[in-house]
Amino acid sequence: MSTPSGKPGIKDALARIFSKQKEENPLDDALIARRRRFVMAAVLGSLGVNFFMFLRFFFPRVLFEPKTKFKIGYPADFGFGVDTKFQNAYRIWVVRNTEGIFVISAICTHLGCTPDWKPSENKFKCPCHGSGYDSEGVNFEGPAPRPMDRAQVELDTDGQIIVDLAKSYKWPKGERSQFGDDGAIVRV
Amino acid sequence: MSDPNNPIPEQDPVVHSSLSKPLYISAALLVLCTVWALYDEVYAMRPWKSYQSRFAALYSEYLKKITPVEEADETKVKASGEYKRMEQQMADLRAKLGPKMSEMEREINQVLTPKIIDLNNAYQVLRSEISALTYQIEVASSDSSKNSLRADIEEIKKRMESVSLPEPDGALKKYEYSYAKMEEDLAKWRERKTQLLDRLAETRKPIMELDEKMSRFVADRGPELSGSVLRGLRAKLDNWDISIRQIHVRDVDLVDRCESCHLGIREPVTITAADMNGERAFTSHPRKELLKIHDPERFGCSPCHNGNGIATSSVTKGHGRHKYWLWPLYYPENVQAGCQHCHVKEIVTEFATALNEGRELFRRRGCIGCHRYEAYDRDWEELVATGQTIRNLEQQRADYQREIGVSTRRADVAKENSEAQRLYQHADNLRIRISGIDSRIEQLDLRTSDLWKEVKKVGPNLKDVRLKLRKEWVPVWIKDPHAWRPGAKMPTFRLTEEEVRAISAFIWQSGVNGPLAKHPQGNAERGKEALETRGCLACHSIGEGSQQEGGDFAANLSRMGEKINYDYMVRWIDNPRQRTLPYDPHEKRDLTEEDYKKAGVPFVFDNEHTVSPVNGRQLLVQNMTTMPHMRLSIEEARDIATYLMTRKRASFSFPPAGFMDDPKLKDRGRFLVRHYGCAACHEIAGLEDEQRIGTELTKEGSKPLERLDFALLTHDAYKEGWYNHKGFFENKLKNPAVFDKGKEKTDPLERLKMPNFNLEKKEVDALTTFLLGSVESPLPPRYHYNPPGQKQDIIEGWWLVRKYNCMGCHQLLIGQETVFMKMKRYEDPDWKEQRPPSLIGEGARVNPGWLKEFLENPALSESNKDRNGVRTYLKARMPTFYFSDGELRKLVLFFEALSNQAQPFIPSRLDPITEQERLLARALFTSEGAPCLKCHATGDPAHDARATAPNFVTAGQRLKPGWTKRWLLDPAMMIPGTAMPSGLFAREGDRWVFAGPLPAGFQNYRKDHADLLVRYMFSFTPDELARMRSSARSGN
Amino acid sequence: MDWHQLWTILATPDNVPITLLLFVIPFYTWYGLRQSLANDRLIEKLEADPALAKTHHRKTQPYRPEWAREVHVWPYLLRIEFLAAIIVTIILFVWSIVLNAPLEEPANPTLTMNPSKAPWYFLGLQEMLVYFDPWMAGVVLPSLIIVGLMVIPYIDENPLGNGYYVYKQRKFAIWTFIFGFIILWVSMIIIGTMIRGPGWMWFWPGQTWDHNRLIFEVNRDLHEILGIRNRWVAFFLGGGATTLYLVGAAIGIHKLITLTPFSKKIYKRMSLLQYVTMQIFLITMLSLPVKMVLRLLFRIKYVWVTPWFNI
Amino acid sequence: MAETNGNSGNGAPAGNGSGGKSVLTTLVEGSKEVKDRALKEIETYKKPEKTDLWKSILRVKHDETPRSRALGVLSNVFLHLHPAKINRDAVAYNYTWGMGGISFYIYIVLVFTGALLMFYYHPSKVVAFRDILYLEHDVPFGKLLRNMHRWAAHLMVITVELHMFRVFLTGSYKRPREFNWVVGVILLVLTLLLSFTGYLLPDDQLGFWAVTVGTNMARATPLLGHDGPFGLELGMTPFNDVRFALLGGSIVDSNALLRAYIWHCVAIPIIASAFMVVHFWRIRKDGGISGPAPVMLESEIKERR
Repeated sequence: MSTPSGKPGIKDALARIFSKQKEENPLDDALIARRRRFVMAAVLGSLGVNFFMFLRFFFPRVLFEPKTKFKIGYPADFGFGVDTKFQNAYRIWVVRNTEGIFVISAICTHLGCTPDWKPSENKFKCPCHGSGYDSEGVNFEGPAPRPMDRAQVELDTDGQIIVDLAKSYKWPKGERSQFGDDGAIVRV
Repeated sequence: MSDPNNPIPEQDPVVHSSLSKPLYISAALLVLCTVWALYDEVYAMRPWKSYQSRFAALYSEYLKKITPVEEADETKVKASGEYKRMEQQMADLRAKLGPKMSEMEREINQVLTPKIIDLNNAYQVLRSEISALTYQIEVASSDSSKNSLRADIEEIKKRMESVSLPEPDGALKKYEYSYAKMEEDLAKWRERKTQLLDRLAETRKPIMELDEKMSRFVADRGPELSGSVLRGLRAKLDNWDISIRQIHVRDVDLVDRCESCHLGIREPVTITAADMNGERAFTSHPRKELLKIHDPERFGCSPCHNGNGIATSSVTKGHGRHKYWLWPLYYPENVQAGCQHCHVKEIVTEFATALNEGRELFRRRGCIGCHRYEAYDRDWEELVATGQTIRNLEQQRADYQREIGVSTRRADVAKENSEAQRLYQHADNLRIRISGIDSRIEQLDLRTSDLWKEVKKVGPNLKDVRLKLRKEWVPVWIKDPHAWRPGAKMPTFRLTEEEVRAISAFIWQSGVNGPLAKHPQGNAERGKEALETRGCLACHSIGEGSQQEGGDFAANLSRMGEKINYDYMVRWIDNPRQRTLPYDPHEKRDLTEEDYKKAGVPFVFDNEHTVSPVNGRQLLVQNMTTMPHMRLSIEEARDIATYLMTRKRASFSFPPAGFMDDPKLKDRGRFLVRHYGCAACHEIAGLEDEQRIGTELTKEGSKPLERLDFALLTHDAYKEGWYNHKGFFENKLKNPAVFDKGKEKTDPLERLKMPNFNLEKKEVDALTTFLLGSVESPLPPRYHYNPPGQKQDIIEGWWLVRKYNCMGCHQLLIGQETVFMKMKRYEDPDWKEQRPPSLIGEGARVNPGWLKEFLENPALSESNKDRNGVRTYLKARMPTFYFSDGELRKLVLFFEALSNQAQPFIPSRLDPITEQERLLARALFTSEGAPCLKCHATGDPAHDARATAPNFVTAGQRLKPGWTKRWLLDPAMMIPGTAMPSGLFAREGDRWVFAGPLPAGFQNYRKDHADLLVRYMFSFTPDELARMRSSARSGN
Repeated sequence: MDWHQLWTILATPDNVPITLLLFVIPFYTWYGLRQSLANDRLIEKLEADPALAKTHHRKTQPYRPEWAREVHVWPYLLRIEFLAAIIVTIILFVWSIVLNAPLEEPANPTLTMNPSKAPWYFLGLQEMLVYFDPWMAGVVLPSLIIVGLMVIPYIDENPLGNGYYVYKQRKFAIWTFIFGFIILWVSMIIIGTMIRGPGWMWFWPGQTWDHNRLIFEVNRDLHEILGIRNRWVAFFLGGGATTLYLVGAAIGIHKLITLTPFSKKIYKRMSLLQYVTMQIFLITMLSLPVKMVLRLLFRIKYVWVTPWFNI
Repeated sequence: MAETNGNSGNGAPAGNGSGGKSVLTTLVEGSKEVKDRALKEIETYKKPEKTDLWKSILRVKHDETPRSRALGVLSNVFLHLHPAKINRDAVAYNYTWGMGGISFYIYIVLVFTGALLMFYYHPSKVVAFRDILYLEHDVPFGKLLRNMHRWAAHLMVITVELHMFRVFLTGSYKRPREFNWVVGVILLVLTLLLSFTGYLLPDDQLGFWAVTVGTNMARATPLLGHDGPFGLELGMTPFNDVRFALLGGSIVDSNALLRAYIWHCVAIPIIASAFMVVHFWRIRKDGGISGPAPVMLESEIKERR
């Protein structure tokens, strides 16, 4: 039964299965053992694959989330200072200063709450842990580790400002600020 | 129990038998089908994967192929001297400004910004401390504590903070700062920074501009795609990710994954199947301009094309061509059906030629007669509605009257004075309301008479048969119109001999016997000429087979002689709107002379006399035909009639039709006529307000398939794969009787009624497209094309343009062909001038007020109607359509809107022309160099015989100055191939001067010559014309 | 013969289970009855020879005294269960890959599919709706079926055939069940799936399901057939007929259960309550085929028309 | 290492004169010893079922002794439904047909697939239908799962019915198993209800009309339905009868969808599981599966007590 030459297992086993003649001795231990190993391997194997399927199932191929790219109007629409009119729609603030117009994504860099804009104190204040940012989103008090990130802004051919939340510009503590990069600000 | 045939085994089978073999096999199978499942998921059900990799390969291949070409001509452009010059400039600029700019940038980025940031941090800390204290002050109770807090703040403000700020070289340096100082410095530096930034921008400006200029230069002259774009595309392909491409419009939860396979659709490059070795899936959208006005990000694909936008697991699924999907992808021949989804109320939609064809057929071939379709035949529905409103208003009026009576009476007996006052007051108010109602009724009445002018029937008025037709011809025609005249508008009904007899009998006997003047014969030759040149052929065609010439809007006139009665013909040609008797919609009968006698009014009815002598309501005083009044002389009418009478087959004969006078047939006939809905297209005595007999088709396209009756063909349809809307419509249109196939219907009345129109394949497709598109739109109403203002005017206008076939004579769309253009005679150069004018830009050209006058009376004269008002030299005649006021309004607005003119039109003031300016202008007009008078009519008959352009006298009221000037400067640009010569004027500094030899006196005239002429023309008077003519004669 | 039609019916994914039933049910019926008959033979032998009856292990399975009377669940049972699990899994996988679960057009209250059918396992009920009013076919009969099934153990007083396949000892029980389960339940499902076409009309297999098909099917109530106008006469006539059936059926059934001496013995063991319950359920069960015959052959709609309900 | 130290300790007196060498040798010996042990241990790992870890998980030694075999079953939560030993013939497929077990297995499959499907399904009009499309087209294995859920449901109905058929043919419902038969019937009904409630969920024509017809029968319930006998007399209207209770409305609409969903995914599964527990428990308590029992002779019938 056992195959001296070549490794025993599936090949000759299959051969035996498909050979018409009945097994001489059903209790050939070697054979049984080999089969048992194969069966175990097969079953565990397919269970493994099924488990992979199970995991893959949770990652659909497409999503239906809102667009990250949108227009917010012409530069002329924005005066100096902080504009909160898009906070509800897109969770951003549009800020204009001497350098130009940029967009702060309204996410506290501490733990992701949405800070409030306090015009009277001319600062953003985070209700969760009291981080404070100045009117350009630069942190100066509270636990916030770095200024609030800025979304990419650029002028469309039709002269409107396009915001892309997908691309963000950071200024990690002690590192180079990306706020100056083109894309971080529209110089107008 | 030891039976020999199954002996008991030695060993216990339960314990000793081995299951290993079955286990072994099934385990193997388990592995197999696990693998199968994986394959199915990863590959078999995701065809788009292979599509995408294939596309990437082919596309990059293609890009590689075209890049060198494109880049080549880009470099060519860049090599051009001008570009080189600009590049040189650029270099110089950079050299000149570069150092200055970098200096400024250095200061901003290395000096100011870091300092500001660091100082700002320190400052913010102090500031927040202060603001905290300030808050405490605000909430503190006692003044003392407030003061102490204020003191603290002062403390802080005094406190010296040591701040280390970076030096330009990066080293940190300590500074002592007070709060005030901080504020001051921050302000100072920020100020400085701003200044610098501004200056920087200022300095950079020329560079920017030049750069802009250069890129535009390349863009304008260069290839379709600049090299940079191409490089971008190829880069995109290099990191190509294979994933479902999806358009998702949230607010209408629209999801389209079409672009997962059709990847080329929105590529900037124009890709054809050939470029992608025949893969039609990969071409770019064939009508990019459409995508421009329908942004896919907002409209997706499936709302226009149908199909299952979500599906990605197979092509069939994606195209929605599988069972149970209600919106299968449109086939190419019907693709424009998609437009109808949202462009519901239009009869002409730009780009959608086939669909327009379908809509027009639906109207012209009289489908609308039996099948209601929203937006079609509105005038008739409005007529009914108006009548209803009037009745309601009268009811309300009566109520008010009663109420007045009541409150007056109550007032008379009122106890308090105030109460009485109130009631009287109330009564008076009601009186005012009544007057309001009266005015509304008046308006509605006017509208009614309007509408009676507007409503038209597809077929002729059958009340006139006795006057009009040869009796024997009628049954022949009814039996099979297409046999007698191929391509006839009237469809062939499925009638038995008996039915034909009955119907013709009824028609004949219900005809009126009115007065009909006798006319002498005319001259056939002249008649022929007139028919061919007066413009009859813009709508009618004549000649059969290859000889056929003219438009298909109205009947073919060959074989007229066989059927028609001469005298009636003359009357008809003279004025087709002329009725034998007026129809009274309220009496529901034609009024006769007696009715007028009884009322003691003269027996006159026309557009001026539209009131019924019986009940004072509006009458129908003209035939409901679109054929206009050509304003021909009666002689000419006779000539044409005479000519038409000669149009007959050499030998023709009709079987005798004695039965037509058999009164017994009449009722049967009447029944049949109603059954087959003849009254939908024809005006028939007693059946004027018959209802439609067909189903409404407005939403036919989205009718569940199960409700379309395929009858016995269902299974063939299913097996042959046309069990769908398209299949149903096409077959039904090709042969309306098709779904009776195999049906056992003993009574002919049970058979499907729809007659056979013998449509050609093209027509069938057009109509199918139209019907397929007639659905409950997949998109919410706000997506429907229902534009405000002028765009709406355009929509409205097209309905009229179609209704009266304006495009038979005039060009309204760029590239559109009129019937005249197709006629042999008018291809001859000297006949080109005889073509009716193109109306492209008409709105910009003419004064709307004048336009209205003209449309109302194209002769522009009460006395002599037998002429064209403007282009007297044209043989073709602009007819009188007897437009209703409403129609006039719509048409004028339409033309104004087409060339988007401001509404209402306010003529721009021209500064008055001085006497010697006038002399100059006249001189110029009559000078040798200026050929104006060669073509333009002057009112001098001798001259006008040769004239091929309008008279100046009219210019004043007719034209718009702005347009006139542009026209003088470059007419060829407005109407290519016009006889008006271009380049008459040359630019000289800020003014235009006449290009030809100038007459004396111009040397010291400094103003714009074109302006001069325009002002001259607009101050033109008949006697000025006379003077000009004389000077012209003296001139030559 | 419209093979295309037949194929579409059989291959409709949702019908596959029925196609399966067509093979599975007969197989297992045969499989079970074969063992019953084997046991019958064994019983005969033992009845014939009491001595053997004393010694014999009384099973058809092979047995030697030295063999263990009991075996370990592990592995002797578990391995079988394991195998079964794998096989079922394979079946499910293949089935699910090859056939897609149906998804038709979005629900549309204004348009009813034709034919529109209940899920296959309820098609029996839907078929019953043809013969009875909804309250009967949709509510009373189903609940009676359930209750009827539940009471079986309590009315079956036959102590024999407990735990082994046998036919002779339980003729009546087995016939009744086979009648109820296979003849009524399963075959009605099959009729509902494969025979009932558009308009719930009767199409023989291979006959084209034609939506335009018209058939002459006027159903009249019993009294109408007899040409009785008067409501009350009709009422009592119907009542009479129904009672007639009840009595007739009762007698018939009684004859059946007391057919053989053995079944008489069992009958003696039954309490009155048991007997009555049994009668009720059997009569009701029998009413279905009776009504079917009346409807299909004699085109009788209702036998008994009352102001409150019709039967 | 501790070992080697120990050794060196032992060997110290021997190698007094030459400490360095002895250290070296001891080191060598020690490492050899460690190696041997490692090898020995590895040997044991080849048979994991012999290790303590294995025991700690399965609570039984893996030897072929009858005791541990029995324990292997009894002490395993998944297997303890079974007795340790059974009637030697009860393993014979031709007797059991195995339909009960298969039904249970299918039920587990259904619970599993069903739970997964719930991740992508919203029981509300329009959305529900969309979700099915999404399942098919962009959820990996979504289509496979849906198909499996549906076909398993169908299969389960069949197996359950066959199970009942077998139980009847073997007369296994007889004393002492009468009640378990009743439980079985209830389980059958629950199976049908489960399958039926699931039918509506895709919110397509198929389910919609099946449910419409199905629930319209309820309107004809005697006494409790507004169309049923004596319904009107008892003041039943479309808004207060059983049908309303089922649909949460007078028509099959979003409420019906939601109710079907809850019944299908929460209520009935819980009830069914409860009854299954009882069913299985009773099998054990009523003395395992009924047979194959030794045939009984007519002559042996005892008189009723």
